[in-house]
Amino acid sequence: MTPLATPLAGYLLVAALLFAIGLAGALTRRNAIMVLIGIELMLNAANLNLIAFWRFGPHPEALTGMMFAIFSIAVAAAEAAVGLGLVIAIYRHTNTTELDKINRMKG
Amino acid sequence: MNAVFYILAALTLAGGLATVLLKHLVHCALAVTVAFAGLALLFLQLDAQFAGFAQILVYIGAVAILIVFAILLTRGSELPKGGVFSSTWLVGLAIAAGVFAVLGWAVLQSVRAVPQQNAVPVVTVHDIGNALMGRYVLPLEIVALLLTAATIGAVIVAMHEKERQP
Amino acid sequence: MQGAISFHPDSALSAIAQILWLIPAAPIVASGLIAMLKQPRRKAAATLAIGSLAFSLLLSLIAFGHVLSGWAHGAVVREVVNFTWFHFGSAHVDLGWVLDPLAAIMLVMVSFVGLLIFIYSVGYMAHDENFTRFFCFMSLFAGAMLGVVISNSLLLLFMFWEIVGLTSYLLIGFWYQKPSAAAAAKKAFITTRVGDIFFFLGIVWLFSQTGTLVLYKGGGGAIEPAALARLLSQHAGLGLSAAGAIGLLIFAGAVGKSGQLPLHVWLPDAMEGPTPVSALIHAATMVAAGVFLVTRMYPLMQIGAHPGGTTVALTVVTWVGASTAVFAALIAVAQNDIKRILAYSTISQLGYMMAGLGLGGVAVGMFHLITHAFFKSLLFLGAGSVIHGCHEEQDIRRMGGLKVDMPLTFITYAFGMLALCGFPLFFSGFWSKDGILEAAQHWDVSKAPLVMLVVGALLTAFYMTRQVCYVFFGYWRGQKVAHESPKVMTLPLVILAFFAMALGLIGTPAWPWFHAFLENRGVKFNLHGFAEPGLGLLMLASSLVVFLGLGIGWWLYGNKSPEPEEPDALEKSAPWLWAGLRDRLYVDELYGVTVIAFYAWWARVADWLDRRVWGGIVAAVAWLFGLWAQLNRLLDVYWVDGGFDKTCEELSSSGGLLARVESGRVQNYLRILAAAVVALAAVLLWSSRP
Amino acid sequence: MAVSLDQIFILLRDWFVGFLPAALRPAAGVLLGVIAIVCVFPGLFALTTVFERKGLGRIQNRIGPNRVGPFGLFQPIADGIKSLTKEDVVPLSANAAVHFLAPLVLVVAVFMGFAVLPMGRNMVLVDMDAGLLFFFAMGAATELSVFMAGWSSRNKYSLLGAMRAVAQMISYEIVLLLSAVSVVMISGSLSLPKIVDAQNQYSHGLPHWYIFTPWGLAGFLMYAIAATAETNRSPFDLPEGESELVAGYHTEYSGFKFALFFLGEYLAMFSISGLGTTLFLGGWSAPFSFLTWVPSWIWFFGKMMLSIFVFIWMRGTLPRLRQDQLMNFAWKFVLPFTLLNLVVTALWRFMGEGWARWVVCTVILAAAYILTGWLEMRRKHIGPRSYRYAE
Repeated sequence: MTPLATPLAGYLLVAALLFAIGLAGALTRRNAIMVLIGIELMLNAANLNLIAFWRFGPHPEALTGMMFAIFSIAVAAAEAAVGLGLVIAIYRHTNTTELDKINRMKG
Repeated sequence: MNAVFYILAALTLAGGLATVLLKHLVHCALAVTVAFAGLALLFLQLDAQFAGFAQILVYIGAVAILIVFAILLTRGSELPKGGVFSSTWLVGLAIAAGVFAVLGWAVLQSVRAVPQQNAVPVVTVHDIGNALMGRYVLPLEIVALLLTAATIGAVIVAMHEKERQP
Repeated sequence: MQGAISFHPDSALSAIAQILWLIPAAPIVASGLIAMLKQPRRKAAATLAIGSLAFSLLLSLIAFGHVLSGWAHGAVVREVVNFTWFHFGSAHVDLGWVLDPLAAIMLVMVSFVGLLIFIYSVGYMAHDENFTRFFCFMSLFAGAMLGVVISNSLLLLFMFWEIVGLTSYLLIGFWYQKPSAAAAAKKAFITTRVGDIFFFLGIVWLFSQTGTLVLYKGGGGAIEPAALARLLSQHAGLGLSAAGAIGLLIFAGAVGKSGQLPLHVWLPDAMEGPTPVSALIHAATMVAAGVFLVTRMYPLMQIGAHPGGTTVALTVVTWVGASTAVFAALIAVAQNDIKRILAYSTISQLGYMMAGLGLGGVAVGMFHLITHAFFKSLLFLGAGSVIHGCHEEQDIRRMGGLKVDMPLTFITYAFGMLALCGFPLFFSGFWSKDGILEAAQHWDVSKAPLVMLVVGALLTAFYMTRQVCYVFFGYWRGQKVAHESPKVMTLPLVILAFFAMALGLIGTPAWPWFHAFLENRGVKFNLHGFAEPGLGLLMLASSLVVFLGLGIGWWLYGNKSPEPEEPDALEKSAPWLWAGLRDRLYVDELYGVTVIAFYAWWARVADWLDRRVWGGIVAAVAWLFGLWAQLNRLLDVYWVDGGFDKTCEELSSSGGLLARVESGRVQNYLRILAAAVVALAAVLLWSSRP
Repeated sequence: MAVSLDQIFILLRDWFVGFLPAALRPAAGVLLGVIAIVCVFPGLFALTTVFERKGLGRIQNRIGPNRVGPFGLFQPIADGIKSLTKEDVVPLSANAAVHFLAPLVLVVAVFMGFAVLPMGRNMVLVDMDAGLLFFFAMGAATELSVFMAGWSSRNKYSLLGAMRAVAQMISYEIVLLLSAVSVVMISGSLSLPKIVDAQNQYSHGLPHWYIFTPWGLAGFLMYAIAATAETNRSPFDLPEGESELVAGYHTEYSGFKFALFFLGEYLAMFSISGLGTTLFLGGWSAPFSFLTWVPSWIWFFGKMMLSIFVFIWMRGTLPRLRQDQLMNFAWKFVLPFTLLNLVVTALWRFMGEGWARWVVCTVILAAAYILTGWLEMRRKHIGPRSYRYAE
């Protein structure tokens, strides 16, 4: 069968690809902020999954997937705030945001 | 599978790729914004109006701005000396590829099994509000607490600490 | 259902019932604001506290008027507002408030007395540096107490109940720099906890049985016939129905709060707090909370009683109350601290209320509660004024002759004292106490309570006379000369004195307005109320008892003012009895040798376990290892060759290999994580593929 | 007659669309609406510029533009021609792509906002279920464009201006949202037409606008403050404080792009005052029941222009704040009071009909405001202003 026979599969594949891209970014970039951005991308891919499952799932009126997505958006916002705050704090300590220069616990 | 979906998917993925590949951090931030916008449009395409707008409001309105601020505050706006990719980028790429392979395989394996309904679900904001206030009220409260804690925490973490003399 | 907090304002509700919640809300908000004020902002603090409580009083009066008018039109006024707090699973917890005669009366009483005490403490605490903190706590307390009064859900009541406990702890320990105060605060808190645990058990049990904690809910409430019938049908063993058992548990909470036997020990020590606190908490309101609780839950206690009969719960209430009344009165005879005497008399009066509830029902007990609230707070405030005037002297043996120095205080104090003794006809105490005695007279289970209560009345008259003689008659035995208190302190005294007299008139047998109001029946004035069989005799008897007590007191202590050193008049005649009474019948000592001793012993056991057993084991292990080390050393000495070093190298190198993973680089960890995820997912999929 | 006058635009649209094949009609209808918006508001913008310049002139005892055309009414045309014909300078080190994109993003995002505003009875482009959310989402997008402009033009002034603008917009956007939330709580809907309908009813000839309730009044004040800050208008116009940083984030823009920024700012002003009108001032509903015959869109635009005039007035009157004052004001004064307002609104919602809720809500709000003012007075933070005139 063709991969995109069903709409759900299309969305899931896009989400998977986006997830992989985000992961690659988080794994390969040096800058801490870029890692955070990659993580945000991964979260978003997950959200896309949730929404897609909600839309094509058997019980859309239960709103479960939607709620999950909304909550995870909120949580992602919090995560971004704290993460970036940490990055800034680290930058104050060791004048760099290059991850492979930051490998000691005590600054 | 209509054209709109393909266009939006292409937009989103292009934004994601640009985010990962571009050298300049600010460009990356802008590219990721494009990806966010594409995702929001995909949500709309999936008849999830509320989630889509929330996505725009939170990600483009707040997270993107946060990222940009962080970049400027850490002098990330000028290019680093050694390249932007870490020394062992190949491994990372391989692992990411592996993840995608597994996920894709899983999707193609299991998507047939999922029962699907293609009727457009009618979900008004009112329903969402009721669900949030009724069935999901506890999660809502917890998320509210979490956000408060995160705000305070972020402020405290990023605050200037006293210059202590060694 | 809309929202977790679904609110159904019933259009039939009157506006006052809808905004009833403002009555407790105002003082609580005020205390929050005061807490934010800075220490020197005294005026603002006092203004906030008094203003908010005045606002509450206003609303309370409106509510009272509303209920009154409803009653005058012969309607049973009970307006409830319930709302759902939260759901779990299928069950849901409701909160709410109720406006009925009971609540209305208590509201007026609490807010009125509280207001007077606030005004008084402006003068009393004038020199204290923590003025603002004091008013913060006080208004928090008042708000919580008002909350207890109006709450229609046992859970809500319990919450406010606990806030009341907390604030009383804070206020008793207000001068926490005094170790005695800190200790007293702790004692009060812990002792009341004991009762509260039972109370909470009762609540839980009630919820498990009826599935709701709302008291009144248009038939669906926990103490409305339907639920009560179900409770009655359940058997809890010991010949008790579930209703009776739950009632007893809840009564245990009341015992703790209003210092009944055997949990009364905290109340006298609580006198370490500032005097207004003693007046507000330990005379007017908090201790009354226990009685009020029993009154609230009265249907639960009463259910299953065949007409004219009684139930196990009520019998227990009666006995506890009566014995407390005598017991505390006995102790009060031999105290020398002006406030301790009042404290014990409070305990015994609370005993009267409990007995009244058990014997004669809601109205009798509540009537004594109300009158007592007024004259006892009057007495406390008077005592405070005396202490204030005598420069913080609390020992009555070092006072005397104050009727000259502090005339106003003396007169008002005398009024309160006579009311407490139950001086015939003119004072409220007489009528309320008579109601209880009459109920005891008609109680067909046993006549012992009647005897106990009469003896209690005698003792009451006696020790109050003793105190007054010591304080106000004779000549001055203190060091510095005493002075009358400022207007702001005496004014409340006068007002309270008036009520201490007048209140009796609403509860005479001729015109039992109060009882009728509480029990929602009509009332009209007829002198035949006195003609009930035995009533006249009883009144005569109790009057005689009172006169007897006064007489003995005067005879023993009259105008002769003994030196502080010389022994008490009673002590001379019966030293052994005196010693027992002075040492508070050794209850504290009893607890000391039982409960506390047990804990001390247990602590010692634990300590011993730690030191000997565990410590010993550790020492033994250490010794073994030491031995092993010695062995190793020998091995080293005799086995030093390349092999050993080689092993070490191997180990270190392998350690290095392992450490390579722990490079401290975030991305490595992330990488490993991702790889692991891949592996896991692959395995799962492979195993579960169709 | 009145009805047809009221619905004239709708009728016109339907009449025109009538000529098309049925398949195209919905799309064409929407397209017409878009065209109308895209034409009307820039026109309004042109008028407003001259309006503002003359108004400021009057406030400052000047005459203002009076050369081009009658009363200088054609001034905007001249300005337009000038800005179109000017050379488009792009700094050498600028980041060309972003520099070019910024104004477009701004204008597009702002135009999107108009899509959900009901400008008259049935006169809304798309009646979304979550219209309010959409509006704010679009508003959020503008911040990014501002940042793009400031960062891409590689200029300290621009960057500082951009950072200021973004910080300020974010801080005040929260207030904007929260004050709108109180309206949502009462009207129980996020769709703007529904909100207007909720206010479009009269008792004793007076309308049920939300501004005529305690919480509504307080909320409207907060909304007005936040809106002024959100559109970078004086007294919150630090991002383009000429005295400190030349023209803020659009220092490096010239010619048509600059004109786009200018347009964007004014459009933002229109849309935000339109939203304010919709939320608190009853949208297109008439102020008195006997005036309902006047076409609804006249009321909407009238109210909108009135608030625009207030903007201009404030700009002519108030001095500019300092950055720290701005932030403190946002986080320590406006935000707490908006939250308090939410609580009061909840009270209002739950207490049900009756005089009680009026008393309670009014007392709480008044007490809070008066107490704060009193404390500030005592701490000498604020006080009666003292003027000194030159002899």
